[in-house]
Amino acid sequence: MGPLVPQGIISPEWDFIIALVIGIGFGFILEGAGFSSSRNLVGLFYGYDFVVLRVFFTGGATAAAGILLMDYFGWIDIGQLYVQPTYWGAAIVGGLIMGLGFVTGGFCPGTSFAAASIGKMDALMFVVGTFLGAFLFGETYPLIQNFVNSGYEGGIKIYDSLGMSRGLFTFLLILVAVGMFYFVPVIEKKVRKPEY
Amino acid sequence: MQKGTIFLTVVALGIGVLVWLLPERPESNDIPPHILLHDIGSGTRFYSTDQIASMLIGRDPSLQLIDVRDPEAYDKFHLPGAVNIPLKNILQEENIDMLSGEEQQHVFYSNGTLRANQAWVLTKRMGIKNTFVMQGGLNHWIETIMNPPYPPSSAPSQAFDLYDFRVAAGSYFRGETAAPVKKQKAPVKVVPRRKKKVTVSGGC
Amino acid sequence: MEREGVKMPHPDPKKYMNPYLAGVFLGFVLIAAFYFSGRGPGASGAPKRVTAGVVAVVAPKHADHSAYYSKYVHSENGPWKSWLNFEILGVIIGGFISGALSGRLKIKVEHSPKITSRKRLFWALTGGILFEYGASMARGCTSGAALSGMAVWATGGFVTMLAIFGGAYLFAYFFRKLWI
Amino acid sequence: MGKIHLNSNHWAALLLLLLVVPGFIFSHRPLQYYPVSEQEILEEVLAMKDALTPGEVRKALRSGDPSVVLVDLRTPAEYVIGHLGGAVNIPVFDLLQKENLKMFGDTTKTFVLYADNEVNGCGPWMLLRQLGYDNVKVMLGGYDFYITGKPMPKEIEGKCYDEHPRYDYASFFKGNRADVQPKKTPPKVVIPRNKKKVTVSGGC
Repeated sequence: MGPLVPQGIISPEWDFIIALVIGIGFGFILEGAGFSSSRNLVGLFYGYDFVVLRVFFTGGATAAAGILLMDYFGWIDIGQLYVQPTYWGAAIVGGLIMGLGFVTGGFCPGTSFAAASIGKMDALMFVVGTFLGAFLFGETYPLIQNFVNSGYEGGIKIYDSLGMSRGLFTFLLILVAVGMFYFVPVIEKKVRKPEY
Repeated sequence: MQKGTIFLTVVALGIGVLVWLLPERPESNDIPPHILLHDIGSGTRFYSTDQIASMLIGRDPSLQLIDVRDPEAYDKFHLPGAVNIPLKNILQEENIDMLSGEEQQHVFYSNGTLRANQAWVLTKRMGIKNTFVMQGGLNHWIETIMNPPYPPSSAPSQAFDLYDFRVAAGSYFRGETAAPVKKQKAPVKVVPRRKKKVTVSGGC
Repeated sequence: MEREGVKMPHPDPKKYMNPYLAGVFLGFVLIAAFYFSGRGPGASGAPKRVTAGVVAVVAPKHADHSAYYSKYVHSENGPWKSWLNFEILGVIIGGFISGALSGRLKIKVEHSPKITSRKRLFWALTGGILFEYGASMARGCTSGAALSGMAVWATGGFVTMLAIFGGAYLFAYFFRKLWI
Repeated sequence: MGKIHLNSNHWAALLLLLLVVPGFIFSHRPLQYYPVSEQEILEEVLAMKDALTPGEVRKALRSGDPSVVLVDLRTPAEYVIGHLGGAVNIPVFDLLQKENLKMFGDTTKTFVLYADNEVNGCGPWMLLRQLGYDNVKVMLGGYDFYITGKPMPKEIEGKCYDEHPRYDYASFFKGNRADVQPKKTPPKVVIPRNKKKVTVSGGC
């Protein structure tokens, strides 16, 4: 069975229509969950609104558990899924730069598109920034090429890196997500949400 | 606390425990039987001897011939550039590693088609994508390239072009002439393999 | 939440989906993406490919010589016909539908009263540049690397996620004037 | 009734249950695709125990043993034009259909597969063998050889018909040039397997 397009069960032409539909669902959820407001997003870093963390972890844990179950039941073949390759240095430094971009810009690329679509001018500016950023990266690529490609590990999995079973790791992921139900409101109550 | 939180917690933890306790599937890249059957039934794995000859003459870097016969037979004679992996050693780790390389098309050949085909079925099952079979094997190679039959006079002109190519290729492989001039381009069309999007590439 | 089931002609624009419900839906979208296309949704790849496409149109020679652009320009379907571009198009449509249904469509610059909108726009632009630069480096952003990576247990995804949130907490103090 | 108020948390939990419940109802995948490992299959293939010569098949047909069932893998059209006595027709793409697998599951019988040649018979046989059906055999030479009525040549008794070298290959390549046939075995290009996902387009 799945994944349907890579296995050739659905013809590759459908891939783009599927992408569009997946995107619509993704955008709908991002906007509906409140990710279209930079105030909600950065709230995470100032402790007044943890909606990002909640949605993010619930989504990630649901997907991980769901994919594992679907693999078990024979609907999807985990070995056929695209796994982000790991480049240690680039992942850490790139992540830190993204963190800086997050607190200054107030969005991440996905949410900025969703927010720009409902008329947030700051999000539109962020989108313009992403294009400039991509251009800047393309131009400076020769300088940092060696660094960006260093520390390559291939598509390794976190449970292998940590030396535990896949099921146990997914369980812990769910545990963290559930723990957040109870832990996060405690912080939120302590920090006043700035109104504007 | 909001209503339903407990319910949600219980369900989530329940799924977590379930996921934890599920038996893990042994790691393998095996492809499902129905896909294997489809590939067995369709002829996309075959390269004709003419295609192989044309690729060898053109020194196509993407071609890697694999001789699956015994080392003795290989030492006696093998096609130019072929590597020897006897069928009985095909599952050795280094050979599987080599065959998994995605830069080259690994074309099995043997005396006939059968052994090469068996090597192909085994590697295909293991999820290796870039393996093919030279149809007819060396027997057919001799019959077509080295010793081509003259087409009957009623045959279409392509058959004569093909004959000309085979004669030229034959003398090339015999070492009598240099690579046949451009002629081979007309009759032998190396049909591009059906592009199968098997690997999901593309980031995030 | 207590008013669930009561039909409201004009829903309160401030009200967002329950985060857990949204999270579960998000998980389902991820699963669907993996089930159909074998990959997770991403975001920062779209600007990258579009930029490569624009560079290829404006300065084709430059794009050919750059190891970075040519990889996208000469990919199987070219830089434009890419899964991520269609997906981002969908995100824009989906966001618009959601905004329209809950009455949040409004052109405005959202910013803290302590800063001017010009300042907010400047920092948004800067943030966009930085984010995309980092995402190009780490080969994925919060959606593509962290979220999709989480769903398939990619080590790179978890590392990137920790670095993003760690970095954001690290720098949050210096930019607090922008937000609170 | 009608007093149950579900809030968003309840809905989230119910959706989570959706992940699990249909799975248990519609689960159909075994833990492994193939109960027989590729190493076992390779050994079977090399030993050729399950390969019957046309002579053996003929003998079995004459004896009228009801436990031997011939399976014709060719297209229905070819089957109608001519097939071996008592053969059932299963076109190769239908091999894994439920009722066919049920038939092969009858361990009191022996199934002998044949196609037009032995290559096309061997692939499906290997597939069924990998799926654990060890009462399935394959006929050497295939239908096309069988109907010639010739006995298997003495020198290839117990081997594959297709794999018999019909020529002394080396003799065709007398004047080999050094560049055409390198003396040394070309180096095998081996890329470690776990790093094969070197997809170019990383990242979002």
